[in-house]
Amino acid sequence: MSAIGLIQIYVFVLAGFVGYQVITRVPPLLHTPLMSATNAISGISLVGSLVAAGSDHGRMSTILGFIAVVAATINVVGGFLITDRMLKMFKGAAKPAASSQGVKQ
Amino acid sequence: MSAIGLIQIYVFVLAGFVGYQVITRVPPLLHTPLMSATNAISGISLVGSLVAAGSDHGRMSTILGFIAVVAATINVVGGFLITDRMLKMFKGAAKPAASSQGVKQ
Amino acid sequence: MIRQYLVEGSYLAASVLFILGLKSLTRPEQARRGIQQAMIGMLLAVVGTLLHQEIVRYEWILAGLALGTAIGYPLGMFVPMTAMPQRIAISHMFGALAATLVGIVEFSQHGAHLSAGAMAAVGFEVLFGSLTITGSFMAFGKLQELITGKPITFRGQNAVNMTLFAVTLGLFVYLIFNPGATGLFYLMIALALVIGVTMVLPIGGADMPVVVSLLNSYAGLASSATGFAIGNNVLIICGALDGASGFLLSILMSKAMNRSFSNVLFGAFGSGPAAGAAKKSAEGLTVRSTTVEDAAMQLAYARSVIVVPGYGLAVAQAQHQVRELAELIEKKGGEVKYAIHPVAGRMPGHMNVLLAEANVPYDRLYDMDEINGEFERADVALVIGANDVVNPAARNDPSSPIHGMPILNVDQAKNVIVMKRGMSPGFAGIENELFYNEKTSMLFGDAKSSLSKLVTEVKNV
Amino acid sequence: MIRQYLVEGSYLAASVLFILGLKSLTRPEQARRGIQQAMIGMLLAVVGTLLHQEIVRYEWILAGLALGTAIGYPLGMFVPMTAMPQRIAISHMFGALAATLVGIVEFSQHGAHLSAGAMAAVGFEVLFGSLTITGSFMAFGKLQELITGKPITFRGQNAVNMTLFAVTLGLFVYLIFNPGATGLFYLMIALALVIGVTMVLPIGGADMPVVVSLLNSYAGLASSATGFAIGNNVLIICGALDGASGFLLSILMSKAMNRSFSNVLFGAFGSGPAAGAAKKSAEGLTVRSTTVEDAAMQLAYARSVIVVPGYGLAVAQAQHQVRELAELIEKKGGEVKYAIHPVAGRMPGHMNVLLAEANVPYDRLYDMDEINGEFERADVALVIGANDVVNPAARNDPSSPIHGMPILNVDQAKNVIVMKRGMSPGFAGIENELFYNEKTSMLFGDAKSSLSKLVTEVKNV
Ligand SMILES: NC(=O)c1ccc[n+]([C@@H]2O[C@H](COP(=O)([O-])OP(=O)(O)OC[C@H]3O[C@@H](n4cnc5c(N)ncnc54)[C@H](OP(=O)(O)O)[C@@H]3O)[C@@H](O)[C@H]2O)c1
Ligand SMILES: NC(=O)c1ccc[n+]([C@@H]2O[C@H](COP(=O)([O-])OP(=O)(O)OC[C@H]3O[C@@H](n4cnc5c(N)ncnc54)[C@H](OP(=O)(O)O)[C@@H]3O)[C@@H](O)[C@H]2O)c1
Repeated sequence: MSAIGLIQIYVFVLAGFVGYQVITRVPPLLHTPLMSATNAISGISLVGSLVAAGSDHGRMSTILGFIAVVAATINVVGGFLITDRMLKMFKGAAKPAASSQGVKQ
Repeated sequence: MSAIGLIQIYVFVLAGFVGYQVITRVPPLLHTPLMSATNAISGISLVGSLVAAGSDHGRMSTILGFIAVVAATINVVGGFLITDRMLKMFKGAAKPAASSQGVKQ
Repeated sequence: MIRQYLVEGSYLAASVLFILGLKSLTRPEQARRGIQQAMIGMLLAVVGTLLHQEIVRYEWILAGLALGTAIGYPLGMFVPMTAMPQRIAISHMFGALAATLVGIVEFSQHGAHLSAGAMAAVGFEVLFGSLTITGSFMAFGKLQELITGKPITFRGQNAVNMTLFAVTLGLFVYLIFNPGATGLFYLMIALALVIGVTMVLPIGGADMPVVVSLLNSYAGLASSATGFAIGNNVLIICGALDGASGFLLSILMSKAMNRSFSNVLFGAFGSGPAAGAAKKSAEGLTVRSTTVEDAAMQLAYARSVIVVPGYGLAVAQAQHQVRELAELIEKKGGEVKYAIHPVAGRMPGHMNVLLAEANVPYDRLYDMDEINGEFERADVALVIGANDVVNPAARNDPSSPIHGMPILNVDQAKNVIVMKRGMSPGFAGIENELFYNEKTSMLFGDAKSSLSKLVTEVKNV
Repeated sequence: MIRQYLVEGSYLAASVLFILGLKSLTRPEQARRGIQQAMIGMLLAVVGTLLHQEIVRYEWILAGLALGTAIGYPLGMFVPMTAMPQRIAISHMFGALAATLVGIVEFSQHGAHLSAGAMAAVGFEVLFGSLTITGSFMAFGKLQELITGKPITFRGQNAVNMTLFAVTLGLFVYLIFNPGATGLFYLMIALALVIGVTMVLPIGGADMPVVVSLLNSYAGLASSATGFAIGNNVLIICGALDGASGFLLSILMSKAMNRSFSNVLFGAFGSGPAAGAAKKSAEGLTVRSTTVEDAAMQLAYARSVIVVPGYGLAVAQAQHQVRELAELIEKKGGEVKYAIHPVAGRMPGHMNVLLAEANVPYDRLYDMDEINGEFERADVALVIGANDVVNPAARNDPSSPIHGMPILNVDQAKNVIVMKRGMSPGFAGIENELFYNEKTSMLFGDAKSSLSKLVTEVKNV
C-alpha cells in the first residue's frame, strides 16, 4: 500500500468519528430524513461512475459505467427530493394561534 | 502541492470537525483538565523533533533537534502528569455516607 | 494542473458540505437548509468530475444522468410516506449496484496489475456491493410483500450459508495475491450475490428495517472501498458517514426492541414460535369494547389527552384524521400531546414523518423518556394502531419475547381507548394484556374510519 | 517496508487514542482512563518514531528525553493548582518552540528546494510558532507578575504593530516563491518573535487567560503546519484538535465575559478607564459588616446554603477550609451546594479543580444555569472571594462595562454573606452594589483565616 493508501486510512477513520458523533446527535424526530439523506449522499458514487462511463476504455467499461451512472443518479435525485419533501413537512409550533384560540373558548 | 498534500488537507479538515464536536461537549467541570490534556497531546511534536535530533544532517540540525526534543518532552511529561493529577482529584458522590449521616443527627 | 486543483477542490468542498448537511439534521429548524447545502455539494462534485481529464466522451454520461433523473424524480416526489421502508431498501440496491459496477470496471481495466492493496479495496468493494444488491432487493421484496414476509428456512441452511461464506472469503483472499484470476473474480461476485439472498431469506419481514439499516452500512463500506480503489476521498468520507449512520440506526432499533443483532439476523423471529404463545395470557379475561359515541364523549371532556400512534396508523393512513381530532379536542379546551416510541411503526422516525405530513407541529411530539412521566396525569390515552410498544408484558412478564423492551406507560393513564381492527397481535406476535385492563375500552375498526366518525361525533358534543 | 508499516501504524493508533482520550473528557467518570489511553498513544508514537529509518544516532535523543523529563516531572507534579494559568501559558511556549525548531531544521535541510506548498507549510509553522513563543512567554510573565499586569501602551502603537505585521506577511509570501532567500527566512522569524511581544503588551494581565487560549490555538496551527511540512498525519490531527480546543475555550470565555474578541485583544481593558468609574455607585450607601460569631450562627441554623467561590478563594488557597465548613453545616442538618460561574477565577474550570483538590465531590458543583433558579430558596448565599460574577450591575446598569454578562443571582437569596479582604474591586475594576444590599453582610478578612475561624465557631454552636 502506498503512502497515499496510508493517508486514506486516516481519512476513513476520521470520517468515521465525525459520522459517529454527528449521527448520535440526530434526534429520533429526524431519523427517517436521516436515512434518506445518507441515501442521497451515498449517490456520490456517481463520481466514480461518471469517470467509468466517460473514459475510453472499451465498450464494456462504458456500458457498465452507464448503468452505474443511472443507478447513482437515481439515488442522488430521488434521495435529495424525498428528503427535502419530508423536511418541508416538519414544522415547529406553526399554529400556536389555532390551539390557544381553542383554549380560550 | 502533491496528491499527498491534498489528502492532508482532508485530514486537517476532518480532524477539525472531530475536535470541534468533542470539545464542545466537554463540560465546564473539566475545562482545566482539557487545557492541560491538549497541552500534553500537543507534545506530539516530539515525533518531528526526534527525527531532527537523531538524523545525520549536520551539527545545527542536531542541536536544534535536541532543544526541540527537550521542549516537547517537557510538554508530554508535564502535561500528562498534571492532567492525571487533576483528574484523580475529581470524585463523584464519594461521601454520600458522611452527609446523610449528618442529616440524620 | 489547474484542472486537477478544481476537481480536488470541488471534492473537498462537497465533503465539507455533506458533513454540514448531516450535522444540520441535529436541529430541525436548520435541517432543510443543511440538506440543500449538501445538494450544492453534490452538484459541485459532479461538475468537478466532468472536468476530469480521463473523461473524453459525454454522450453516455448525459444519457445516464437523464435516465437516472427520469427514474429518480418519481421515486423522490410521489412515493408515499407509508412506503418509505421499501423505498429506502431499493435505493441501497442502486447505491451498491453503482459501487459494484465501478469495481468491475476498475478490475477489468487494471486486472493483473493491481497491487495487493488496490485489489483488496476492489475486492471488498464488489463483495459488499454484490451482497447488498441482492440483499436489499430481497428486503424490498419482503417489505413490498412481493415475497412472503415469513422467514424461509430449510434444513441445513446454516451449513449451506457458512460454506458459501467461507468459499467467498477464500476467493477474496486468493485474489488479493493473484489479481490476475479473472474467472475467480466473477465467481466471487456471483457467490456474493447468492449470499445476499440466503442471508435475508430466513429473516422475517417485520425484522426487515434492521436488515435494511445494516445493508445501508454495507453499502457505505462498499462506497468507502471504491474510494480507496480509485483514490477518491469524497467517496471514502461519504461511505464512512453512510456506514456509521446505518450501523448506529440498526443498533438503535435492536436496542429499542431489546434484541441482539444476532437474534435479529439468525432468530427467524416475528413469526412461528412466538405465535404459539399468543393466546396464553388471554384466558379468562374479557375485553370491553366501546362505541364511537362513548369515546367521543370521553375525548370531548378530557382536559389532557395523550395520543399514542403505532404502525396501524400508518397502515390506515389516518394521520390527517388524527390531527383533525386533536384540533377539535383542543378547541374544546383539552390539551393534546403525542407520545412517540422509538420503534413505533416500521422504521426509525416513522411516526414523526407521518404526523409531520399531516402538519402536526413537531413540538407536540414527545419522545418516550420525555412523556412517560405524564401518563399518570392524562385523562385519556388514545392508542391508535399501536400494540407492542404499549404492551405491559415488556415490564411484567419475564417469559415474554419482548420482556425488557422499554414501553410507553399507557396503562397509567386514567382511561385508555385503543383503536384497532380486531384482536390480532402486532409485530411481535404476542397477546397484549393492556386490552384486557379494566381502564381500557376498545374501539374496533379501521383507524381511519373510526377517527372520521369520532371527529363528527366530537363536533356534535 | 515492514518498518514503515510499524511507524505509520503507531501513528494511526496514537491519533485514535488521542481522540478517544479527549472524548473521555466529556464524562468525568471515564476521563482518567481516557487520558491514560492517550498516554499509551503517545508512547506508541514515540517508540514508532524511533524505528524511523532516518534516525541513526540516539545519544542526543536520549539526552533530550532525559532532560525534558527532568524538567517536565516537577512541572507536572508540584505546580500548585493556583498557578495553573501561568503553567499552561509557559507550556504553549515549549510546544511552539519545538514546532519552530523543527521548521528551521526542515528549512535548513531543503532550503531552496522546497516546493511552494512545502515552503508555505514551513513558513506558516515558524511564523505561528515564533509569535506563540514570545507571546506565551509574555503572558506567563504577566500572570506570574514578573511583568506588570497593566496594559503597556505607547503612542503610535497601532501603527507600529500594523507595519510589523504587514512586513512579516510580505516576507512570508515572498518566501513561498523564493524559498532560497535564507536571510529573509530568519528575518521573518525575528519579526514574528517581536510581534508576539507587541501583541501581548497592550493587553491587561487579567485578560491573559483569553490570550493564553488563543495562543493555544496558534500553537496547534503551528503543529498542524509541521505535519504538513514533514508529511505526518498525527501531527496534523493533534494540531487541529489543539487548535479547536484553544479557539473554542477563548470564545467561551469572551462570551461569558460578554466581550468580543477584538475588545479583549485591542481593548486594554481591566485597568485604567474602568477604574475611573469605580466609586460611582457607592455614594450614599453603607456597608454592613458582620462578625465571625454572627456569621457562624446564621450558617449553623441555615437549612440550605449556596457557596459561591471566586478568584479570591484561589488567592487565599482556602479550598480545604470551605469543604470543612460545608461538612460541618451538613452535619448540623443543612444542605450545601456550590454555584460555579463559567468565568469565576482566572481560567475555565478554575473553581472546579480547586474544589476537587479539596475533595468536594463534583456532583455538589452546579453550573450557573442549573443553580440560578435555586437562590431564591436559599437561606444563605456564602460568597467567598467572588466579585464580578455576582455583580448585579451586569443586569441593571446598562453603562457598566460588564453589562449583559450573565451572573449568579446571589441577590435573590434570603441572606448573603460576602467574604473578602476589603472593598477593592475585582477583575473588571468596578464597584459592586451587592455589597451595599440590605440583605448582605460583609465578613472582612483573608478568606482562609475567616473560614478557619468560622469552622471553629460553627463547631461550638
Ligand atoms: N420502528 C422501527 O424502527 C421498527 C423496526 C423493526 C421492528 N419494529 C417493531 O414494530 C413494532 C411497532 O409497534 P407498534 O406498536 O407501532 O405496532 P404493532 O405492534 O406492529 O401493532 C400494530 C397494530 O396496529 C393494528 N392495525 C393494523 N392496521 C390497522 C388499521 N388499518 N387500523 C387500526 N389498527 C390497525 C394491528 O391490529 P389489528 O390487526 O387488530 O388492527 C396491530 O396490532 C414493534 O414491535 C417494533 O419492535 C419497529
Ligand atoms: N475564569 C476565567 O476563565 C476568566 C478568564 C479571564 C477573565 N476572567 C474574569 O475574572 C473575573 C472572575 O470573577 P470573580 O468573581 O471570580 O473574581 P473577581 O471579580 O476578580 O473578584 C475577586 C475578589 O476576591 C477578593 N479576594 C482576593 N484575595 C482574597 C483573599 N485572600 N481572601 C478573600 N478575598 C480575596 C478580592 O477582593 P479584596 O481584594 O477586597 O479581598 C476581589 O474582589 C471575572 O470578571 C471574569 O470575567 C475570568
